[in-house]
Order: sequence, then C-alpha cells, then structure tokens
Amino acid sequence: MIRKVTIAAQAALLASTGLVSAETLNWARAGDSLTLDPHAQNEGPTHALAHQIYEPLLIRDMTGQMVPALATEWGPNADDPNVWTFKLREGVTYHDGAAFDSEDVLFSLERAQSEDSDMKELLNSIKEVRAPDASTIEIETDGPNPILANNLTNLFIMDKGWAEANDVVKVQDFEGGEETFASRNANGTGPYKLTSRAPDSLTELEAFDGYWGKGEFPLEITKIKYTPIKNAATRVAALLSGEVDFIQDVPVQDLGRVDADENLKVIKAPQNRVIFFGLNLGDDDLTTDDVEGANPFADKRVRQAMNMAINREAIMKVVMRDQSIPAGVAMPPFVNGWTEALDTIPSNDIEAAKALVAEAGYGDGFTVTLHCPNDRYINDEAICQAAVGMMAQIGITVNLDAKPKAQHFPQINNLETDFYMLGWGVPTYDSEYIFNFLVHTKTENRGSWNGTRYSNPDIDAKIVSLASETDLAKRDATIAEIWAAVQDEILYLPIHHQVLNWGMSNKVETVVDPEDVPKFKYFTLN
Amino acid sequence: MELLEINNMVVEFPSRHGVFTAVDDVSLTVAEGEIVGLVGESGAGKSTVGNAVMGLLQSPGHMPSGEIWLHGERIDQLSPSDMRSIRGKRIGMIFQDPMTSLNPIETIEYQLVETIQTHLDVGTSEARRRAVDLLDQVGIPDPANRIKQYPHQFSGGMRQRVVIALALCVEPELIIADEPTTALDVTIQAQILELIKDLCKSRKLGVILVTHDMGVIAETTDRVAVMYRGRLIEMGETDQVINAPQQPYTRSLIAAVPPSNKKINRFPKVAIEESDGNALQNFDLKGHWLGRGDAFDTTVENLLEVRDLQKRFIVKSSILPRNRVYMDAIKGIDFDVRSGETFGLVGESGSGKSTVARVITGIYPDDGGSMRFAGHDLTGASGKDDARAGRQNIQMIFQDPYSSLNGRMKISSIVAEPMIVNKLTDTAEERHQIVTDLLELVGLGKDAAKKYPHEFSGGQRQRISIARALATRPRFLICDEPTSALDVSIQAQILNLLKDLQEQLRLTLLFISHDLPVIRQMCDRVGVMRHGDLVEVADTEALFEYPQHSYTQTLIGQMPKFAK
Amino acid sequence: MDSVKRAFDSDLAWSFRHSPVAILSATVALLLILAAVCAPLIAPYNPFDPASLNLMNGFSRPMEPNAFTGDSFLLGTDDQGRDVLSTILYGMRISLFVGFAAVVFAMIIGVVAGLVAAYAGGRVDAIIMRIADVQLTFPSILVAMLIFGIAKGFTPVHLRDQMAIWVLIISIGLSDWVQFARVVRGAALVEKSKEYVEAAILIGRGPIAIIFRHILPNVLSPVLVIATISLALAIIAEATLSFLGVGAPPTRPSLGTLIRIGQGYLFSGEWWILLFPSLTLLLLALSVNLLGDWLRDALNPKLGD
Amino acid sequence: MISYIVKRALQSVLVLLAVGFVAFGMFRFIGDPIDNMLGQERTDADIERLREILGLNDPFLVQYWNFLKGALQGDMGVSFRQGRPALDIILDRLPATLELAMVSATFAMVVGIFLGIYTAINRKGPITNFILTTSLIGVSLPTFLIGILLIYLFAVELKWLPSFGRGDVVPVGDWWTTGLLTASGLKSLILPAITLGLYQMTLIMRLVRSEMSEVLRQDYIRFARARGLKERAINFRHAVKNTLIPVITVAGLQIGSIIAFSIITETVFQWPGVGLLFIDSVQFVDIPVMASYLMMISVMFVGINFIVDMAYLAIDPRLRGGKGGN
Repeated sequence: MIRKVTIAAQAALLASTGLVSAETLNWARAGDSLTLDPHAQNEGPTHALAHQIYEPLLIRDMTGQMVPALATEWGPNADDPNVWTFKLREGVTYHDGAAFDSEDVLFSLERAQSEDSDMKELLNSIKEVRAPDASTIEIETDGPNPILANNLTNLFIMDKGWAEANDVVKVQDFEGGEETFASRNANGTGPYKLTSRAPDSLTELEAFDGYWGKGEFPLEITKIKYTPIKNAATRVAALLSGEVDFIQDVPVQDLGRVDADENLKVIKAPQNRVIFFGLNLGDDDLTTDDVEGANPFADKRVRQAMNMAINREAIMKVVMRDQSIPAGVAMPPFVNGWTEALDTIPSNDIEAAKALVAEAGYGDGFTVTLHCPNDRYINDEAICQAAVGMMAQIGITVNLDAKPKAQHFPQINNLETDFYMLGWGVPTYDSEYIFNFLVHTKTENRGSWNGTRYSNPDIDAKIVSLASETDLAKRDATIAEIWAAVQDEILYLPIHHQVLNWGMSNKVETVVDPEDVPKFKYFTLN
Repeated sequence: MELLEINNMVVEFPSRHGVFTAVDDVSLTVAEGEIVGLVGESGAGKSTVGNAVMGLLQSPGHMPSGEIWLHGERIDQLSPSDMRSIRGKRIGMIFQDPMTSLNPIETIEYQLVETIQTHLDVGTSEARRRAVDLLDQVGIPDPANRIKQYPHQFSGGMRQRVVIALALCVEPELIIADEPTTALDVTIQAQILELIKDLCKSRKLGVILVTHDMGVIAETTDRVAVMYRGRLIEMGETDQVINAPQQPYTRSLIAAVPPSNKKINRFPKVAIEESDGNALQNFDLKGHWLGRGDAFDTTVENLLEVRDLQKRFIVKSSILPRNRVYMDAIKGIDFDVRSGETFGLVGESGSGKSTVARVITGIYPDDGGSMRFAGHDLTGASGKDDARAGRQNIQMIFQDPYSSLNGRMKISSIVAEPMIVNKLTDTAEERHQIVTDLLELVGLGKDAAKKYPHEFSGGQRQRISIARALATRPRFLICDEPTSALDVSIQAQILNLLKDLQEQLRLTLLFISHDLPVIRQMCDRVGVMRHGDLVEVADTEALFEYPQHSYTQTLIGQMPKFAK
Repeated sequence: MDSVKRAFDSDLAWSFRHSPVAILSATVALLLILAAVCAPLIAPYNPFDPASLNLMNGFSRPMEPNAFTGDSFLLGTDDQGRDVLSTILYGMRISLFVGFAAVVFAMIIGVVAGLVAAYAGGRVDAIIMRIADVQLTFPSILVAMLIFGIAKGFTPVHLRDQMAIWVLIISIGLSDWVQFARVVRGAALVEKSKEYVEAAILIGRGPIAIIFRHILPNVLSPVLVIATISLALAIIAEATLSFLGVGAPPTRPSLGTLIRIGQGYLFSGEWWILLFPSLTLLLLALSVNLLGDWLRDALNPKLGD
Repeated sequence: MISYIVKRALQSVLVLLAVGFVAFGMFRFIGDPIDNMLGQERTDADIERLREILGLNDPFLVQYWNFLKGALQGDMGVSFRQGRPALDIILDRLPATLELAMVSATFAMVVGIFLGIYTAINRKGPITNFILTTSLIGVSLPTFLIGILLIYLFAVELKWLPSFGRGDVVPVGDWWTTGLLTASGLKSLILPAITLGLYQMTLIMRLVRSEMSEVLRQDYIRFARARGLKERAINFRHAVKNTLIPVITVAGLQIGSIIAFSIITETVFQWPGVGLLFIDSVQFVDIPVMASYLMMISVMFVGINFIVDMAYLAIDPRLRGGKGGN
C-alpha cells in the first residue's frame, strides 16, 4: 500500500513538472472502480476502468454493436448448438510483453467461474471450455445458449503466466476483504496500461505501445487521468473551469450551461436503462397505507389509474429537461422484445383515472408511502416528488421516503416497501434478463428484484423456458406473450428511458456508449 | 514647593443616568516625607482622586476642571506618552489586592526588570541587581532566589511587598497606596504599614494612603483628608481630626468606629443626611408570633456544647483512600456557648472560624467530635431527625450581603421562604403580616417587600438577611463576619440592631469576626482561633487586657489602635 | 404593570433601546418569525399540498410568465413548480420549529445535567461531565447523522415522513446539550458557592428546591445567550444535515432542504431557487446571531464600557 | 503528575470503549451493506452466503466483541466496498485531511487571534464593528453553501483557483503525501481551507476578544499601566499571553472539530480525505470504514485533549505546582 501511494505521488510529481502532453485526457465521473481484479466485481465503474486496460473476447463498440476484440470470429457450431467456437486474434501481447494465447482464455474463463468471482452467474450455462489449439477456444454449454456471446462482453482475459507469478490465480475475495496483487495492479492486452493508482482519488493510464489495434483505432489519447468526483456540482464546476476534459453523469439541469460554454459540449444518447415504479400488488394488506385489511394496489383499476395519473410529458420537460424518453414499458428500447407498441405511453387523463379509483372503491383516497433512492438515478428524488403531486391529483396521498441507495434497495429485496422506484439496465440486451429478475416469482434463484409480490406459475414456466429455447422465432414469441401479460397486469408503472449525457471539452470527439462505458481507444481529439 | 498639589479637582463619569460627579472640587497637598491619608466610606471618591493623579481614570471618567502639580510641574494636561513616563518613574501606585496585582504568568524578576528598563537606560544585569536589592529592601528573604519565582509562590503579605517593590523600583517621589492592607490579615497589615512608613521616611517619599479604615489612618498618617460623596469634608493633622473633628460628618464617622480600648453599650446615632434604615420599631414581642414558637428550653446553662470537633477537606481526591490528601480545617476544638450570651470567635483568614459556623449549622458535615445543642445531637448527617429538630432553632447571617440574597427573588419571598418550608404559619395572610412585621423590626419599611435585592444598599441587605434568619424563630444566631463588607457607619447600625434584637428576643449569638475592636464591642466571651485550633477562650475584657496565649498577644498587639 | 415598567427601565431594555444593531436585528428576526408563523395566511400558495402543484410550472423565472402555463410567480418556482416565496415561508416554519425545539430539547438536558453536576459534585459531576466529553468526541454533524440513521431503523416505515422532523430535533438537540451543560455547570458552581445557597440549606430547603428555585433562576442569563446563539446554529445545522441528505423530506422542505435543492441549479441559471432561500437563511441566522451577540454583551455588564 | 497522566489515560480508554460501543451499535441501523456489495445479478442465496461470511448474522454482542478484539490489534475490519483493511484506507486518506485541517486551523488561529486582539484593544469603532458583523455573516451561512459559493466565484467565474481535489501531491517519508510543495497543491488548498476555517476563525476571534477584554480589566494590567509600561508591552506581552492560555484549550478542541467538520468541506471540494471517505462509506454502508473513522476521530479528540492539558501544564506556572518557600 505504502509503495503504491509513493508511485502515484511520484507520477503526480512528474505530471506537475510539465511533462503533460497535449493528449492527456482528464476524466471524471461520480464513482471510482472498486478493484482492478477484472473478475472480482460486476459493476459499472469497475468495468469502465477495466475496459481501458483489459480486453474481453468481444466487446460492444461505442454504438452498442458487438465487435471483435481478442476473438476475431465466433459463433455456435453448425452441427452442435451446445458448442461455440472462438477464433483468437494473433500477435497480441500483454503490457508486460508476454504473448496472448488460448491458454490465457482457458485460464480466465475458469477463473471467472470460480467461487469468489462476481462474474460467475453470467457463465453458469457453461459446461466446459476447451482449447484445441493456441488460437482456438471451444465453449460447451449445458444446453443451447443463444445469447452466450452477450455474456462475454465484460469478461476480461488475464495472462495466466502473470497471474501465477504474482499468486493471483484465485480471484480476490472482495467481500471477504482480501487484497491481492491483482486488485492493485493490472496487466492486460488493452489499449492503455496502468501507471499509478490511488483509489477514490487518482488513477493514471498511458497508451500501450504494443497494442494490437494500433492503426485500427484512433488511439489519439495518450494519457488518461481519472478522478472520481462524487458531488455533481463540483464535477460540473471542474468541467466548467477546465480542470477536467470529460465527465460522465452531467446533471440534466447543468447541460445547458455546459453546452453554452464555448469550450465545452454535451453529447447524449439513450441509455440502456429504464426507470419505473413497482407496486406491491400481491399482499393482502399493505403495511404503509391507511387502508385497513385491504390492498388497494391489488385492484387493477387502481394501478391503471396510477399509470394514467403519471404525466410523463411533464416529467420529461421539467424534471428531465427533455433528457429522457417517456416510457410505456419497463424495458430499454435496445432490448430484444421491445416494440413501439409496447412502449406507447398511457394517456394522462386525470378525470378517467379518478373515475377508476372511485370505481375501485377508493373515491375518498388513501395514503401510502413511496420509497425512492436519492443518489442512484438521474433526478430520482425529483421524479418521485413529482409523482407525489400527480398521485395527489387522483386522491392518493403519498408520503415520500427518499434516501441513499444503500438504504433504499435493501427495502425492495426484503419486501419492506409497497411502492418503490427502480431502474433497470439490460447488459445482455435481451428480455429474458428482465423477466428473470423482475417478473419471475421471487425464489432462491430468480425474481430477486421482483418487489411486486407478483407470482404467476404460467408466466414463470414461460420465463424458464427462454433459457434453452434455440428457435429464436419461437423464443421471441414467448417473450412477446410474457410482455403482453406484464403490460396487461400493469405490473410496473414505467416512467422513462434515461438519456446518457457526457460533457466534454470541444477537443474531444466521441459518441455516447449506451452502457455508459467510455472506451477511449475510439476517442479522437481535435 | 509642595511635592504634589491638587487644586479644585473635579472628576465626572457620564452615564445613562446622567453625569456622576465622583470628585467634586477637591484640593490637597502632599509634602516630601509626608503620609497623607485619604479616608472615607465607599463611594466617597477617594480612590478616584488617586487614579486621577495617575492619569488612570477608568473610561468614561474624565477631569473637566482642576489642576495637578507635581514638583511645580503641571501634569494633568500631559500627553499620554508623557504621562506614561511619569507613572512608575515619578509616581508609584500600590493596589488593594496583592493577589491580582501581579501578572500570574511572569516571574517576579521579569516584571521588575521590565519596569526598571522601561524607565531607566540600564542593562539587564544591572536591572536584575537593582531588582534583587529592592526585594531585599522590602523585606523579602533570599531575594536572589525568590526573584525567579512566580507570584503564586508568594503568600499574600509577601506579594504585597513585591507590589511595593514594583512601585518603588524606579525611585518615585510619590506613592499612591490604594487600600494597601485591606486584603491582608491584621498581623501582616501592621508589617506592611510599617514598611511604608519606613520607606517614606528613609526615601523622603510623599505618600497618599487611601483607606476606609480609621485605625490605619490613626496609626500611619501625618495628615488626613476626610471625603464624603466626592467632596473633601475636612482636612488636618491626623491627631487633631480624630480627637477634635470639626465637621459633623467627621464626628459621626469617628463615633461609628468601634474603639479598640473599651467596650461601649451602643454606637452613637450617626448624624449623616440619610440613614441606612429606621431605628428598631418597638413591638410587643411577648404576644407576637416571633415571641411564641416551640416550647424551648432556654434554661440550660450551655445552649451549645462543642467537644473535640473536627473537620477536614479533601485537597487532592483519589480513588484510593491512601492517596487522598486532606487539609484539617478544624483540629478538635472544645467550647461552650452559654444561653443568652454572645460568644465571639476571632482569628485570621484560614483559621477555620467560618468552618466552625458551617459545621454547627450542618452546611458541612462534621468529621468527628460532638455538638450538643439544647439537648439535641447535631453530629452525624444533617438529615437525622434529632439534628434537624435542633437546627430549626439555629440561623445564620452571612458575610457578603451581595451574595447572601437570591437576586431573582422578591424580598417578600426571601423572608417568607423559611416559614413556608418549615410550615410555621397557617395562612398566607398570617405569613404576609409576619413578613411586614419582620421588615419593620429590622428597620426597613413594609414597602421593601415588593422590591428585589439589587434595589438595596449593602446595609439594607444585611437587614433583610437578618429578617430572613429571624423568620424561623431561631434561638441561636450565628453571625459570620456580618459587617466586614460594610462601611463603618453602616456597621455601627447593624451592630446596634443585632444587640437590640438579642435583648428583645433573648437570642444567643455566635459572633465570628477577624476585627478585634468589633469583637470587643459585641462579645461577652471570645475564642481565638489559629490554623484550626482554638488557642484561647476567655471573657472579652480579660482577653483584651491580659491575653494569655502568645498568638493572642501578637494579635492584640498588632491591631490598629483607635481610641479617642 | 409594575413589572412591565421595571422591565422597561431595566439595564437590558436600556441597552436595547440604545443599540441600533439590536433593534434592527430584533425587528428582522421578529418579522421573519411572524412571517413563518403566519405562512398559511400570507403565502400565496400552499406548497405542501401536492395536489395543488403543477409540475409544468417548474423553473418559472421570478416575475416572468411560465413558458408552458403562463403563470407568473414573484420569486419564481422551483423544480417541482412550487412558488418559491410560499415555499420559503413554509420552509422557514419548519426550520424555525426544528431550531426552537432542538434548542429547547438541548437546553432541558443541558441545564438539568449542568445543575445536577454542579450541585452534586464529586462522582455524579465526574460521570456527567465524562458523558459530555464522550458526546463532544462525536462531532455534532456526526451525532446527527448517526441518530438519524438509528431512528430511521427503528421508526415504522409509514411514520418516517412525520418522524423526520422529530429525529432532526433530537439529533441536533443531542449534539448541542453539552455546551448548555458546561456553561450552566460553570455558572452554577459560582452560584452554589454564594451564601444565599447556604441560607437556603439553613432554612431547610432540599436539594431539588435549591437547584431549581434558587440556582436555576440565577444561571438563566448565560443560558439565554447560549440559547440564542444555539438557535442560529441549529437552523444552520438543519440546513447542513439536509445537504447531507438526512434532513427534512423534500415534499415538506425546510430552508435547508430548499437550499440543497437549489444548489443543484446554481450552474444552470436557475439562481433564484438557491438565492432566495439562502438569503432568507442568512437574514434569519444573522439577525439571531446579532441578537445573541448583543445579549451577551448586555448581560455581561463587566464588558460594557 | 504521573498519576494525573495515568488517570487521564484511563479515562481516555473508557471514552474510546464507549465511543466504540455507541458507534458500532449505531451502524447496525444505518443500512444493509449486502446489496451494494453484490451486483444486480445476485440471488437471495448469495445474500445469505455473504451475510454468513461477514458475520452479520451473529448476535450483536458477538459482533461487537469481534470488532473490539480486532480493534485492539489494529484490525478494524475490511472495507465492504474496497476490499482493503479499513484502517489502511483511513491511513491512506489521513494526510489529505490532516493537511487541510492544519492549514485551516493555522488560518483560523492566526487570523482569529489577530482580529480578536485587534477588536479587544479597539472595542469600538467602525473597523471593529465591520469585523464583528462580517464575521457573523460567515457563521450565519452553512459551510456547504459557503464552499459552493466560493467555487462558483473563484473557480467557475474567475477561474483563479481549482474547484476540487488536492492538486499535485508529492510523497514525504513513507506514508505521507503533501500538497504543500507544489503550486497546484497550494492553490487547491486555498478555498477548502478558508471554507473549513471560517467558522473556527470567527469562534476563536470572539473568544480571544472576550478573554482579552476580561484580562485587560484585571488589576495586574492596571498595575502595569500604573508602572508606566508601554501600551504595546501591556497589550502584547501581559494581556495577550494571559489571554492565550484559556484560548489554547478551546483552540485545541477546535482542531478536533475541524477534522470532524471536514466531512462537509471535503464533500463539497471533493477533497480526498477521511471525511469524504466517511460520507462515501455512509452511503455504501461500509461499516468497518465508518467504525474506523469514528474511532480515529475519538482517538484524535482524546489525544488532542491530552496534549492540550499537558500544554496547559507547561504554559501556566500556576498549575506546575510547587508552592515556593515562605
């Protein structure tokens, strides 16, 4: 630890003495990577940093397209859909000069499946991994897995030799508080190599001379200084004052100011995340309401009325400043299964909604508590606040309980909330992922984020069937059926799809990555 | 040419209540080698004269007219920096309280050397040498070592010597001593006054001695100026002023001073413009509530019998008993107080005399010995029923009239509280009547009941204190230095009042004082205390005329003699 | 009547009448308090009634018609379309209520603890003051955050909204009692050594009566000074806690919550959401502070010139 | 003397035990760390397994006992968030906070004492009134607001000073890093130090003012005047020195609270110190880090208290004991 800080500080000293070249990019976002061990944490900012240093077999480029990285070709074998073959790229070396081959892939996949790995759930369909030769990998699954490739885009490949030499064959036991060589050092094949790191404070990267993609990618940035800045106002201030060149998570209200600055610009793109409210529709009685012995949410008419009461237009215009896409379904538009029809937003008809509530027998209104995070989604608290006003208009008095995500999410998981906000991203770009977590009955292995208490054995069976259905057309049909049921039940009250905003100096050119992971090798500089 | 000449000095303090004239047309001279006393009661403006001469009037005080001449040089209009070079160098000043006059965090040496070097162009070693010499001259033993010490390492008397050394260190021509011995015990007082007299003669100093104490004036000064309410009433040779005062105020002032050589029955009525309170009203106390009370045996010979009484205080606390350090305040004393008499306890500060009062009253628990009060055992926890019953008949009058009354309570509540607490009255009307009677009895009008303590003078407050004490119908009244915070004329009234009350209510008094002449006036018998021991008990006259114990002899020998 | 006249003639009143700063700050503080108390009567809208809000009114500039609805607001609206003026008035109510209640709470604990420590002395004194030391070890902000956390854990979910205010009061109060205790203990030790306390013992008063009837009234002056300054501190502490996200709920915002909301719009040009609540807070805290300052000097005649 | 030190040390240990207990107890209720530690794709079985590993299923007292046992060996547990020993993380961040605190404290002391002396000597007058009133404005706004306004003015509008972070730091010795030796480090310090120190400065100024006014009324000051000493010597030697003795106590405690109050300043300025770490930990429910932070704050408070006591003993001759002869 001591030595690391020293290195970081020395690097900082060098930087301060004028060796900073024009190609340095100062990058800031709200949170820091949790660890450098690429398999220890399955989490956004952690992967974002790892993507600069390590590479998976294939990645999504900045437009969300799956493109080759360490593998050049892949696909299920024509004869056996249970086996996928990956052709590996030749002539790739690690930052320390070691060569990349199939042994490393074999090693990395095994490592990622081990007990302490946080990535293992993504690989649980894998039965066996084989390396027929130095540039080929075969993966056998326990049944046809049509989306195996989707699960590998964040699965980074490490050098077996380096891991063995540094005693990091085992994944860092993050939860157990282990600290390993790999959690503080990195040796990947990626476009940038680590030069110094002080967690939560400053991480420095430098372009890797031996990168295989030289010539193929712009690679114009030669140095990256990455500083997490938690406070949004400070982050924006740093961009405005020119101290950083590139920030993620620009508060929507500051977009105008950043955009108006002649040296700065904002670029945006729809994000792979949908925001919605969940309702406890399964319990006989709610704990947070004032209705004795009955659950108003169990009545579909109430849910319908609430869905209609939400003025998505106003939320978009005022709260989100046009930086959102009103949603009619709890599914980002990128996802397999999404249709325009599903995503039609319900009409905002207060009178009709009131009538429905009255019809359901709650004409005099009732009181309920809405639980909301205040540090997770864009303007989460303000959206909930707006919802409080909208619900008040149809006679539902809502107490708002907004708090940090660390306290909010456990309530959903412990089924302690009747009315809550949740956002959902879909890294696999497939509806199955949504169903597994949000629609399936809450059981040991599925439905863990389903706070609605909704349980439908038919739907559950359909959801389970998706995993092994190889006929993609049939599979898509099942998906559509499930969605129809979800929409009909009004399981969730969708609000909007988030829009990602990146603020940056005019000298930086890039498009927005829908998963909010900047891949700097694609960035160009003016 | 006089050393100091003050002509028609006027000092004013503007305030929101108007302009207060603290010194009104005072003229005064001081010659070399002469000690001029400036005497008067509080508020007379005597200290202000001294401060004005020094150019140290407290803001917003100022001197609108008058002249001050020092050796033919007019000094009242000098610039601040010129005046500063006169202060300390040509005029030195000694303050009342040696405990607060010295900077506590600098050594004596630093303070002396600093002062010397401020006024004289001498090197540090020369200044040091002079400083050691000075300490030697003012009678500090081992000056070369003690000069390195801090003020808190000196006793009160020694500290006052250091203060005098500081005032003298650049050999001024004039010394203004403002109550230089008031804070000191009588034995120390005599030494300090002797020192000032010696220095005055040996160095040809002029001295203005500001004091309220006629005894000090009589013993020390060559001439005396009597001040009253800012005006100089009378000035002359000390003997002449004391023995043949010309002005009525001076006469009444001198009459109020307790003579040290004989006992008088009552102090003559003071003939100043206004009295502190009315004369004692004549009640028929036989039928009055105050005269009734519990059947109480007053026929016992000794109302209070104290045997081997001990009291100690923890000086340093510790969880382990063996590490605790104690100070023995009362080291096993025996005395009796006879019914109907006034028993005096006299001693210097720290002798334990006030502690005796607080142990008898139960404010402090005792640490051994026995106290029997009219058949009740007072020892042990004060909560014991027997002790409590006994103590209902004991009350106390305190030294400081400003802290002995709760400033947030009306006088009526203060006086009524004992009756309420002890349930001595049946109805509110009765209580109200008794409060009125008590206030009349101690010489305050019944209007006093509606007021708060701060609306009264010190003497009046002491009367309220007495009324409160009487409200429990006590048989035994402890007076702990009841007049030491009062001016001498007020003291005379309060002492008269106490004597009257004692006669009418057949009270037994325990009278505690450091002031020997007061003791002589008040007491039938006297005990002398020193360091927690009772060294001598005797009839008052016998004690003053034929003191047996050497300490008593010293004490009486050194008390300022004031006799007409 | 008599006591009124007495109060008017007192040194305190005199000093007040001759201090323009005291008069001005008292006037401002009184006006603000009055405005807060009368908020339902004078505020143009009720920002705490969610049904009356129109989100589309959000971010209206002061005195300019809203782009969508055409409504105009004197001090503009915030992100939820609430009239800033009304929200400030209602928010000040909460801030003042929290402030006053927290100070009263701290005062009660502190004064009782201080009096008991001073009067009992010895072991009791040592224990109380040691607890105070421990309390001091926890910085006030930390105490408040921890209590907030703990209370949220214990409060039933549906009561949390209402509880937030009380939790604020308790947490600010708890972090504030020590200075009351210390000052009261110091003052009470001085009073205890005065002879009127011995006189009260002699006439048979018990310890409780002596502490509360005799000593307490005499230590109220410093308590008053501390209470005034604490009020300003409590209002600011409430704002700070709100900034850290543990304050009043956003649906019933206090001044602090308003400032927290407003600070998010500092760079984006909606300055009025931050500026007006901040100015109100500044005026309120400053006037109370100035009053406390004056009170301290006026009640400590030794420092008067 | 030695028994005094032993007594203080014992008291300190008791204080620390109490703090530990209270802190640890409170943390149980702040939130559940599990959800943050596991990603979106976790099952209820994962949660149960992790709770078991972390010992979160043990009875409260068992957890406290384990915590204390560890704490005694310098093991405050492992950060749930960073997966490193909590104490290491704290120590990593400590230099940043201490440096900020020291600079703030120095600023508060120097300016506070200077202004306090000035306003005590010149009790009335326009400058004094101006200082007293403006200093009140400083304490009538919440710290975070002052910080944000400073950033807005000096970083965003004027672009004179950085808005966040420590700037460049250089290592000093094995585990200390300092920003005091680089231009950008120094520039970065200015705004946070002022923000953090402003309140304490006002406090110290007012304390010095009232203490010194009190001292100036003492007899020994009058006596010093009566000896003709120069005003400067009286004010600056006699009065200031006596004033500063009680000020030391308060100022010492202020350093402690500066460290604690840096929570807010560090959040606003993204200062990579322990305060920011603490806020991050609260939001992440990183109990070991929170507990370590609290224990560290307590140790510092207790330590500072102790040092202040000792300083008092050293400076004030009256407390050094030893009544001289006579």
